[in-house]
Amino acid sequence: MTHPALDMRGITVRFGGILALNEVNLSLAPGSVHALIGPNGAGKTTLVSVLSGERRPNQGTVSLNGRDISGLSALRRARLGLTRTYQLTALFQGLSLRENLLLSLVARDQPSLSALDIFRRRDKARHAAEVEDFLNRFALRDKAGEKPASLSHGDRRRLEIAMALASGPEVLLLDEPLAGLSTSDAEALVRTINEGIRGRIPILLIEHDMDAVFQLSDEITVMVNGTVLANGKPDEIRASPEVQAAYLSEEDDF
Amino acid sequence: MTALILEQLLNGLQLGVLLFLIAAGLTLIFGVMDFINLSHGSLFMLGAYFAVLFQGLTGSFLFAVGLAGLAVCLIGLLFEVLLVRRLYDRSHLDHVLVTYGLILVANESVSIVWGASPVFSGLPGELSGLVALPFGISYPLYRLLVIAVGIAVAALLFWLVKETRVGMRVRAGATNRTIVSVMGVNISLLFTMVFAFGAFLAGLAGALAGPLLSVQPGMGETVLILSFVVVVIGGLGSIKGALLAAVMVGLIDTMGRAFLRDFLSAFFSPRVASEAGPALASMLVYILMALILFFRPEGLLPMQKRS
Amino acid sequence: MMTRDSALPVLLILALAAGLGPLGALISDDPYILSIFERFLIFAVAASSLNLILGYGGMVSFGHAVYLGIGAYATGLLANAGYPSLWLQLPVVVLTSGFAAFLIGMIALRTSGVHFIMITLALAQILYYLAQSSSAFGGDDGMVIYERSALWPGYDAFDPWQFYGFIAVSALVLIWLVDVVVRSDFGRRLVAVRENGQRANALGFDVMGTRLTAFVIAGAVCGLAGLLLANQSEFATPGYSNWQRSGELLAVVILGGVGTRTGPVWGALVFVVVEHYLASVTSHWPILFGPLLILIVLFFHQGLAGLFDSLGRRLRPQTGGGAK
Amino acid sequence: MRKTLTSLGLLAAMSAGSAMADETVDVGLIFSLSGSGAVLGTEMQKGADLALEISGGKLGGLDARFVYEDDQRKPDVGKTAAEKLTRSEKVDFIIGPSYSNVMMAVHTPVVRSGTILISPNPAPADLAGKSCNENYFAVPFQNDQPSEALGLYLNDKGISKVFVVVPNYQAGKDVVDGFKRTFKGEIVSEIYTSLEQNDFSAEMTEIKSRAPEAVLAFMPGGLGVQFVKQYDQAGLKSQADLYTIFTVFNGVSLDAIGAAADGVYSVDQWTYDLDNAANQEFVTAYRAKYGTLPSNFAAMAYDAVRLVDGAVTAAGGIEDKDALRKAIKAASFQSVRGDFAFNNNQHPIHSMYLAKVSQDDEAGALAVKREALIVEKMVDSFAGDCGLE
Amino acid sequence: MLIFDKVSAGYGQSPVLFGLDLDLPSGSVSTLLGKNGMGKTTTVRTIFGLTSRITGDIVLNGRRINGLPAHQIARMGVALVPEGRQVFPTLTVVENLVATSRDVTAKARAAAVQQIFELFPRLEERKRSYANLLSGGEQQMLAIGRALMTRPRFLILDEATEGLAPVIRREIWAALKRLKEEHYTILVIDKSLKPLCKLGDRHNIIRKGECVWTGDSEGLAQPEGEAMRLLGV
Repeated sequence: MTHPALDMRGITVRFGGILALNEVNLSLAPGSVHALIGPNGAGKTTLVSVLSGERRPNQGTVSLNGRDISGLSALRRARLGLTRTYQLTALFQGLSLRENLLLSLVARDQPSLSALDIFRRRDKARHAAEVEDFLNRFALRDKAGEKPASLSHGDRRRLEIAMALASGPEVLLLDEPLAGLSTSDAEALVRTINEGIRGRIPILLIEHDMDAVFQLSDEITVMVNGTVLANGKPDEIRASPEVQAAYLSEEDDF
Repeated sequence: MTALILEQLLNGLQLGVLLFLIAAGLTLIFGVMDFINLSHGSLFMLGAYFAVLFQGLTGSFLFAVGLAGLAVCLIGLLFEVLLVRRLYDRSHLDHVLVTYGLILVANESVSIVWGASPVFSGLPGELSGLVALPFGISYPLYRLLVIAVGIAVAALLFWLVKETRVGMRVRAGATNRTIVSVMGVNISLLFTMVFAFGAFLAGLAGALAGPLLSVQPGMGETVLILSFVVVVIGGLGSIKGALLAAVMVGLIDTMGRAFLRDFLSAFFSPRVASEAGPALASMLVYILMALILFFRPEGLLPMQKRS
Repeated sequence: MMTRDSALPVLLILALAAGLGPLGALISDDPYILSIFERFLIFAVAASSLNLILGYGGMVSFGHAVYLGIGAYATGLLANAGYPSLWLQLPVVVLTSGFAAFLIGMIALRTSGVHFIMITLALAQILYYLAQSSSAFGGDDGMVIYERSALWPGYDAFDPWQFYGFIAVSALVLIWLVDVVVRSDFGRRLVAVRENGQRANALGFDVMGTRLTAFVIAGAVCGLAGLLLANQSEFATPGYSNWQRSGELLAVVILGGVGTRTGPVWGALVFVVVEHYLASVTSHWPILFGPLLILIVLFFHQGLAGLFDSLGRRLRPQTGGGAK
Repeated sequence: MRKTLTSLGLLAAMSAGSAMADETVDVGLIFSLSGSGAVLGTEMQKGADLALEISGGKLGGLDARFVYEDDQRKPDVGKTAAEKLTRSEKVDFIIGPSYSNVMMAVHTPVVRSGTILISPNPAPADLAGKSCNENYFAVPFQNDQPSEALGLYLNDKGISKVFVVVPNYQAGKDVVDGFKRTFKGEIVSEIYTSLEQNDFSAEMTEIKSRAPEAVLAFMPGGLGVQFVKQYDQAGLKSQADLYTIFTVFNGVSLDAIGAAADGVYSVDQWTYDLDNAANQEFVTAYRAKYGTLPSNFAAMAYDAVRLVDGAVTAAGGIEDKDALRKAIKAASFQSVRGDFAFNNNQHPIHSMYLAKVSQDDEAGALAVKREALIVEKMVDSFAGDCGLE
Repeated sequence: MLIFDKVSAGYGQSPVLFGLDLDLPSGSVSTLLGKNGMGKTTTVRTIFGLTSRITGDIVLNGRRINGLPAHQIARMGVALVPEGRQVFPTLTVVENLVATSRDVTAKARAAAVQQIFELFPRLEERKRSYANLLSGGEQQMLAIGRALMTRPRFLILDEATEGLAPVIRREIWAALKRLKEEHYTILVIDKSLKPLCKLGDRHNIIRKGECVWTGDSEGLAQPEGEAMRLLGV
């Protein structure tokens, strides 16, 4: 039997008295792109941090490819291949692009520290070739020697995703990958995801850009105020008046 | 025995109060501006020297202490305007190094002006007597005065920070300086004031400590390290924590020096006790700090995180 | 542009600097110059080890000098107990200072930021007071070391030239080792952990383990600098471990350029020479050194290495590699 | 500052003076001239300078050159300075350093180089005993001597309950050991304080509670200022006499302590009011030059330079090292102490005095004045361990 | 009252605003609309000089204010209710209000605080609570109250209703309506079109750091209009 790539059951998180997540269920099918949408404050980012293990939920379980990982630390989850990108591009500023990518490969092949690691670089040639491959695929070749700070927003985003990929993920969590990108950059990135990742690695996508969400995803979950409002194929979601009303919150009156 | 213990407690309290005076400025500056000021000890030293200077000029000890505090306050103000404000956006490492450089400058300036040897700093006759207290304790009047001043300053500080509008702005600035300035508060002026006030406290402590200590170049450093211990144990930025930690450190240091050897000799041979006792006593506060930070890495009463 | 893969620039600069001593001594027929350069080389080793954790690991240790003391005392105790052989002292020093670093790291690395600065300071102070009040080690007076480390038969440790050779080669090897660590995958991992611990964690890197390993390596290397210092000064004193000495080490690293590969060497050279030169002009030399330090921090944030680097780049703009 | 810098270039600066003509007497002086140790170092510098000035810039009739080095009270810095003086300056004598810890680091390399090392202040037991060396001479008392003398004095006075306070380091422990060697009464308590202590309130309370007849304190440098002031403020002066070693001295120390020092005792090998011609010349010249009464540190540094002067005269130059050593050992000079000779271990045989801080009417200031002679021709306790004849 | 004249601004080297023109007339309620990341918050920050302005001028009541420090701009009568509320967590409700008060005497401050409590009665109930213990809605009211304590003439609200329960949102919109009636000049950044149409006099849509559409509520509300298309609803 095949397990969902990622499965969350009854995730509940309280901040003080506030219920940030309430009994959230979400299941990511192998090889699919699953979008999580909802207004600011709906609890998307909290859910991602619960998934990645940076926050402990008050209740609920998380499993990865059928294995219960609820009790594991962020580090252990990362080593099992649960890889996330960050909302604010958090690259390693002190290192060049090439080195940033190399680190991901090191993380994939040798996640835990070993004595050899200190005095020798493992698989030097193979890593170098792989890095070049990623640089090409993500159109970062020209800037390989530069530090992330000198890159454009779009370049940084691509690097971020390239790094996530290079670390050999089982599941990819993309947290607002398109935020702040220009239209053309955003389109390029959507293309990259569609052509380069889709189908190979299951993706949980959190995104505000509805155009992109509808272009990319196989399934969409809508969250509002910490609860799942709707779940379905893109067309169903688009058609749902309930989602329209809640997500776009038009009915305020005074 | 009761009298002995009580008197040692009083000694510990007095040391704690002195440490609080220094640590309060340090923690205030850190809490509000996120700035580590190693040269705080130098301000303490300058306070002691200025008190000597002004006592010579005015002939009045109390007047000299006040003037010394103000003079150091002025120096702190200059420091802030000329140098320190450039560093708020820099890393803590830069703070440490620049203020370490300032320590070197301060120590050498003092030794050029006043010489490398200790200078005289004494008490007027009316403050140098002993006071009879209950339980047959006779305690130096001046040390009681230090305790009183310390408590008064602590009370004033709490009132300022808790009850006044400036205090509220200072606390607000500690968590979100951008919003404070967007609300029409001149944040750089506020920072200058806080820094100068911290310097005032250090100068006041130095002036008060002068008659007890030897006033000489470098006198600020041991005090500085100890008050950093206080600040860190208390929780960086927390004045309440600094008060708690200062009294703790004062008491533990004093009690360690007074009783540790006898305590150890109950378990070990006198030789071991007399070897280990003093060694342990001098390490006691650092051990306390390591322990507290091991179990509570943020200190006893940590300040709210800045946003 | 300096490539990351070559050890050459660092070794070249160090070898040049180390060669300057004998050259000066020969020209002026004054072997004392060797002593100054020995001090420089030892400082360079200690600063390099600090630079590993400070510059690459982002750990501002304000108690790094403690390993200098541990290394010096371990060497001295062994030498005075009749074990002058370097080949015995070497592992003992590495183990003791590395172990001390491990313990200190276990406590200090739980904290960060200012707490880290202060707790490293406090833990170093504990050991400082221990050395100061233990009569077995000579207390505050320190301990005379009667024998310099013995290398092999025929080596005369008290011959200025042979001894200088020992110090210079040791410094070269140790600084090269630190540089190897910096350039390794581990070095990258360390930078990654410094840049963004959360992110590194998400990549599957053990943040604490990486930091602690670097901390222990740095402690052990600094301990070996202590071994050299003990040999050079034939003396061990608690003063090697006090916080001013740690401050000096920080100053040396910053002066040279924090997080640069040649920085510690430049910093140590300039520090020792400036100390020597200024001190012979006025005993109030710190009043000049203090402002120098402040100016460097304020205006030359990359230190001397950064300064030379940008000068070099200006001279050869076409090979600049587009870095900004 | 007396240091000469002949060239700005580093190498030139370092090698300056390496090729001096042989008819000059080159004396290197390593003192603690900066940092907290400068209290003693500057005193010694004053004494040494005065001695050279009085002899007209010559030692033993030859032109003399002083090369000062600052050890910052750090052993490794002191050692570097010693190497500079022996290797680069190639001096004939080294006078210094100011403190025991630096002495321990400096001693070996200097005596190994064959340079004659004369201590103006520290004289640790080890160097007086089994590590004595033909090239090493101590001008002042051996570190344990004053407390040994004090023990004898208190025995005589019939004082039987003494409280001892010293810093927790080797010299402090030496003082206690020395005291125990001679004192027959009861030591009610011995307290070892931290060297970096800035408040003695706990110790004062402890002293008060033990009610001793006398207190022995050894508090060098700034500690002495703190200790004596706090002793007075705690009201202890009326309860127990305070006997000190290395704690109070004329000039800066008494100025800094002020009236609190009045009546405090000190054990010394010299006081400014000793009645001999050499001393009178010294004190008069010192007061004329510096305006204060000399401290014993200045006096011992003065003696050290006079010792060199006498020895060079007696040996007829500096060529013959053996003759020089012999001349020094013969102590062919007039010590400000009056009666002075070297023992087999090249440490002094001299009188020890009890002194008391009281007003000197002529100087209009407090001064450490001679109170009583404790013991004449006193030798230290370690000479027997020394292999020298 | 406030005019943006071809303002380019951003963070470091990367600009977010590209020659932005805005006119926010006195006594009216203006709005700023647009998707996330289009430069709305940057616009607000630029008013206070919190982003680095590259070119162009910002004019307040005929006076150029670019280059002035934030507190001086605030003292000229501009008050901000920042995105994410950003109340001072370690201060109580009353302290939050007093801290930013422009009044000199304690009495005047107390009166001003009382006025805020009239506007938001919920705050009075919790006046001794620390701000970090308030609910999101209460924090939002406090943020508005705090801005009003500076006695502004020009009030800027950045996402003041975001993430709040409908009942609270209604309360906040009602308070804004009252402020409008008291003739405050107001700039609102929000995503809720309906209340904005009701409250606002003049709407501006920002896209990629430029103002691409300006008009009244009628124009904004047109179902198939350009505004709707730009907002991508």
